[in-house]
Amino acid sequence: MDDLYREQIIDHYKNPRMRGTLEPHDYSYSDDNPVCGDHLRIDLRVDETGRITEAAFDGEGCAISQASADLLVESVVGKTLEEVKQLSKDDVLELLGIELGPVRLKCALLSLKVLKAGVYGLEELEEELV
Amino acid sequence: MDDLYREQIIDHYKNPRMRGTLEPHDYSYSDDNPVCGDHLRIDLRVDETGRITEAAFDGEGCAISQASADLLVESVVGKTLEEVKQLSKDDVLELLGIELGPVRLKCALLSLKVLKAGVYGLEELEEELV
Amino acid sequence: MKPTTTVLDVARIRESFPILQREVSPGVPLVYLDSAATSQRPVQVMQAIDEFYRKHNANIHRGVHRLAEEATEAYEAARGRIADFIGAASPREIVFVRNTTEAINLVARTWGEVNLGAGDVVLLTEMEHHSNLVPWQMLAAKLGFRLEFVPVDEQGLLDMDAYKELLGHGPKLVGFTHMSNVTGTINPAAEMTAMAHAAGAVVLVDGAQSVPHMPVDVQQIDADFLAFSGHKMLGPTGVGALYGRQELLEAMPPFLGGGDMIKRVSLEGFSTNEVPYKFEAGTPAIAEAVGLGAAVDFLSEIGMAAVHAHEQVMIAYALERLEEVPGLRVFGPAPELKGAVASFTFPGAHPHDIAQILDSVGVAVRAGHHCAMPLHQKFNIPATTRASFYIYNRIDEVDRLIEGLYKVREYFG
Amino acid sequence: MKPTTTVLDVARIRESFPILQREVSPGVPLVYLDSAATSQRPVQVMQAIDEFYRKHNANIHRGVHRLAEEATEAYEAARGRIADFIGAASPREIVFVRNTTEAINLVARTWGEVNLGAGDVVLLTEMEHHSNLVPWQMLAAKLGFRLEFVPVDEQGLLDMDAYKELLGHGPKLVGFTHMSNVTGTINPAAEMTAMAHAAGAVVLVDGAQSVPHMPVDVQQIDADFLAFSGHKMLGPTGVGALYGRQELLEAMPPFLGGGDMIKRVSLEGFSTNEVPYKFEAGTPAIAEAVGLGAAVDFLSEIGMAAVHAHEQVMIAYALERLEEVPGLRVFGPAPELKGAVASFTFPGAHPHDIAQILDSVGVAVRAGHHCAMPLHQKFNIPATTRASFYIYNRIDEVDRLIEGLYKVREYFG
Ligand SMILES: Cc1ncc(COP(=O)(O)O)c(C=O)c1O
Ligand SMILES: Cc1ncc(COP(=O)(O)O)c(C=O)c1O
Repeated sequence: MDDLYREQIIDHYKNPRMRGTLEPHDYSYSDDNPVCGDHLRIDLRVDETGRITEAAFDGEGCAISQASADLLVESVVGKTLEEVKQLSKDDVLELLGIELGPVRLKCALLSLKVLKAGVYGLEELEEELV
Repeated sequence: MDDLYREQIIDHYKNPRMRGTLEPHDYSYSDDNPVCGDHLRIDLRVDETGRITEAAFDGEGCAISQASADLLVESVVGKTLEEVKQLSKDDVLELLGIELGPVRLKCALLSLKVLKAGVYGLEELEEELV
Repeated sequence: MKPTTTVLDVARIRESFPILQREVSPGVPLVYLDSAATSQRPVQVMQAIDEFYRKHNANIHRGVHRLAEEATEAYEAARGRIADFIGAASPREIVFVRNTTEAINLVARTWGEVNLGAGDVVLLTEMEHHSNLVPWQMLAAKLGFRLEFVPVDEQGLLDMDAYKELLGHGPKLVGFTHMSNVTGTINPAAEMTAMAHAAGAVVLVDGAQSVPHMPVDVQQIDADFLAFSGHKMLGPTGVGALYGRQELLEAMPPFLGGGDMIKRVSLEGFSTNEVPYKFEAGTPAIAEAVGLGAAVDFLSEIGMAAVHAHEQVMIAYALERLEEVPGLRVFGPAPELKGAVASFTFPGAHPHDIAQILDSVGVAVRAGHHCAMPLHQKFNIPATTRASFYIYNRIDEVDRLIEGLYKVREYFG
Repeated sequence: MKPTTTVLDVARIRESFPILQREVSPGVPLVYLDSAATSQRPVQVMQAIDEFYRKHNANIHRGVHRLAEEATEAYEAARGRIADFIGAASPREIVFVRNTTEAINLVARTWGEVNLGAGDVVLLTEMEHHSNLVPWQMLAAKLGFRLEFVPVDEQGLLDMDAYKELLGHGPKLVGFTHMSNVTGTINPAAEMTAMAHAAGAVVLVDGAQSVPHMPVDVQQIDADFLAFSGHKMLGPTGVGALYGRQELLEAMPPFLGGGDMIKRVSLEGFSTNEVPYKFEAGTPAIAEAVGLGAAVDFLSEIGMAAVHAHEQVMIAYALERLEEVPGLRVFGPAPELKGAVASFTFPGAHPHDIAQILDSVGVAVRAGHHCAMPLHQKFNIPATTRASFYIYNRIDEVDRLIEGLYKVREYFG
C-alpha cells in the first residue's frame, strides 16, 4: 500500500498542477470509467507544427486516476501529437511508478485513454489499450 | 430390468387388447410425451348413467407407455366417469406392477393423463398428476 | 457498546468457509465484508457440486439411463427445496435462471412484452439496482410505456405517500427491491404489494438482497414475481431463480427458444412445454442448481430468523463505530430498518482509494456505484464505499474495518 | 476389425474421470456413451472450481480488493484461453453465456432484431437442433421474415446443390450446425461460409458438437458467429460461449439489461458498456468460466486433432459392429464424414426401451428425438437411440453396447 499511495501520488492528487479547462482549445475529449463513475476531460492547445503548447484536465475520481491525469498531462506539454500517439500503458505506469491490479489499472489508464481519444478518435485506441 | 420388462408388459405391448379407435365416441383426447415424441389417443363411449361402455387407445410409444395404456383402458370399461376422476398414479403403477424412475414414470402416466384430460379438461389434471 | 456475542455460533460457521482462513498478503488475514456483491460458499456447497460431478453427472429430462435419472432427480429436488425455502405453493413456480438480472429480464420480455404498451405505466423506485431498471428502460423504449419512480428520502427510505399517489396513475406493474444493496433499506414488501394489488398492479420483488439475509415468504408478502441469485446466498455462481405465481407463468409466452422448452417442433413451428420448463431453454446449470439446493439446506439449518438477528447485531455495532470516525457519512436509515449493509463516503478520499487502503489491511469492501447510479445521483455523489456482512462475520471484524478507516484518514484526512 | 488401440492413452485419461469408476448397479460398471448430451468432467475441472471458491471467490469487474482482482483475472484469463482455443482474434470476441441455446438466442435477439424484417430470408438446415431453429421461428413470427431449410438426404448429408440454389434467394443469415448431434454428420463449414459470404449472408455456426470433438478455428472456417456449450467439452454446466466477430458485436444492440452491461445509467436511460461486457448482464457464471478454462487446457494438452483421430477409430469400429446386429438401422453417413455419434432404430423395440435395457447392463445411451424433431420427421421416425463417444471411451465399450443390443433382441426381437 505504501507503494500504491506513495507521496508523489497523494501530492499530485491533493495539489494537481494541471487542473483546469482551456477555452478555446484545439483538442478536447472526455470519458468515464464505468467501474466507479469517474469522469475525466482533457483539453489541448497545439501549434502549427503539431506540438502541444498547453494542456489541462478536469474531472473527478480516485487518487490514482487524478494523479495519473496530472502527471500525464504535465508530461505531454512540448510533445507533438505524433509522440502522444506513441504513448503506451507502460509510459503511464512509469510516470506513476507503481504496480497495479487490473481494476485500478483502468483508473490509471483513463487519462491515457481520454488523451488519445482526443487526438485520434475512440475506435482506434480501444484496441491499442488492451 | 427383468422387473421392468416382465412378461405381462411385453405381452400387452406386443399384443394389445384395447388398441383401436371409436367413431363416434363421447370422449376423446390425445397428447404427447415431449420427452420421446410418444403419442397417445384414448376414445370412450359412455352410457346415460355416466358409465364407460367401450374404450380404445391408439398411438405409438415405448413398451411402458403402450402396455400402461392397454392395461388402463382395459380397466376403465364398466367404471363411471366419477370413478375415472379418482384414479391415481398409484393405480396405474399397480396395474403395471413395476417401479419406475422419474423419466419412465412419464411414459407410464401418459395414458392416465390422456384419459383424465379427456374426462375433465387439461388444466385441472396437471396439478393432480405431479 | 461492543456486543460480545450474537445469536449465531460464528466460529463454528466459519469452519465451513475455507476462504476465510486466507491471508490477503503475508500476515494480513482476510476480513470479507463484500457479501452484498457475492457471498462466500461453504464446503457443503462445493461438496454437493463435486459429488454431483463425481457420481451423478448427466444431462437431464430426456435421459432414461441411471445417471440421467439421478441427475434429473437431483435437479428437481433442488427446485423443490428452493420452492419450500421461499414458501412457494409448488416447485413449478420456480424457474432456474443465471441470476437476478436474468430473472427480471425474463419477466420483462415475457410478461411485459404481452401486457405492456403505449400509455401504460410501470412503477419502480429510485433505489433500484440497474437490474431492475435497465430491462424496463429497454422495454419502455420499444413498447412506449412510461416509467415512474417512487422517490427516496435522504435517509434512504421510500416516500410512502408518494407511492400511494403514484399508484393512482394505475401502473400495470410495480417493481421494487426488497432490500437496497446500497443503503440496506428493507422496504415493507407485504404492505407495498397489498397496496399495489389494490391498485390492480402485478408486483415484482427484487429479492437479491433479502432472500439471502432474512426470512422471505412469497405468500406472506404476496409477491407475483420474486427474483434472486444463488451466488449471494452461499450458492454457486451461474444460477438463480425466478419465482412466479403459477397462473401468471402459465399465461406468459416463452423466453428463450431451444431444447427442453418445447413440446413439439417441426420446421413450421413449435408448441411450448409446461411451466417451468417453458422458460428453461437448453441445458440448464444443473450442478449449480444442486449446489444452490445445498446452500438452501445450509441456511435453513441455521434458520433465516437467526441469520437476520445476527446481522441486526452486526449492523447496529458497525453503524455505532462508523459514526465515531470524524467526517465519515453513512447512507441509509437506522439499523432496525435495514440489512447489514453500510455505504459511506469520507471527505477528501475517493471511495476507490478507501477500498484500496482497506484492502491493504485485509478488509475487503466494495467501492463504486454498486449498480445503483440513480440512487447515487439522488444523493449527489458519484460513488460510495460499502461494507456488508453475513453469517460468517465476527463482531471484531467491524473493529478491523474501523482501524482501516483511521488509516485512510492518515493519508487523505 | 477390432482396433487394439487408438491414438489416445485412454487408460490414463480415464484416471481423471472418477465417475467412470462407478457401478450403475452392484457388479455392473458404467459404460458412458452419452457425451453428445453432456460430457463428463475431469478432476482438473472440478479442482479449478473448488480452488476458485476456496481461494479467490469474489464478484468481478467492480471490485478493487484482492479477491475481486484475483477473481476478475481468473475470469478474464479463461476468456483468453477460450479465445485462443477457437482461434479468435481477440478475447473481446468471446461472450460468456449459459449454453449454446442462449448464445443463439442472443444473436437472434440482438443482431436479428435490427437486421431482419419482412421479406427477408434466414437459411437454416433440416438437421438443426431445436436451439438453432426455435429462436429463429420465434423471431420470424414477430418480424415476419421467412425461414428456408437446406434439405438433408437419406444419408444425413446436406444437399449442397440445394444449398447453392437457396443462397440465390439472398438470405441475410445462414445458420447451420457444424456437426449433427443425431447423425454425427460434419458439415463442410469453411466451404459453406465462403459460399454464404459470397451471397452476402452473415453466418452463424452451431459448434455445440464440433468444438468439443475436433479442431475448430473461427478464422479458418470464417464464421461470423460460433456458439458452443461448456458442458459438452469437459467443462461445468451453466457456462458456454458465443464467438462473434468484433465489428458485428460492436454494432449489435445489447441483449439483457442490468449490471455490468452499462456504462452510465440514470432514471431516464443508459449507455452500454464495451464488448463483450455489453452482452454480459448481471453477475456471470464466474467459477464456471474458470472451470471451462481448465477444460480447454485439458483438451489442448491432448490436442484436438488427436481427439478427433481417436473418435474416428471409435466410430468406425462402432458402425462396423452395429451393422452386424440384424435389423438395426443406423442413421448418418460413412464414418469418415462424421463424428463419434451413432443413432439407430431397431424393429419392434421403441428407442426408450432399447435405452432402458442397455441401462440395465450399464450402458448409458440416450433415446428420443435428441432435440432434433424435424430431422426425425424427415427420416419418418419419432425417435432414435443414440450412442456417442468421447476421449474417455475404450474400444471394448463398443462391445458392451453390442452385447446389450443382443439382449434387446431377446426381449423384443
Ligand atoms: C448441435 C447442438 N446444438 C445445440 C445444442 C444445445 O446445447 P445446450 O443444451 O448446451 O444449449 C446441442 C446439445 O444438445 C447440440 O447437440
Ligand atoms: C438489489 C439487487 N438487485 C439485483 C442484483 C443483481 O444480481 P445479479 O448480478 O446476481 O444478477 C443485485 C446484486 O448486485 C442486487 O443487490
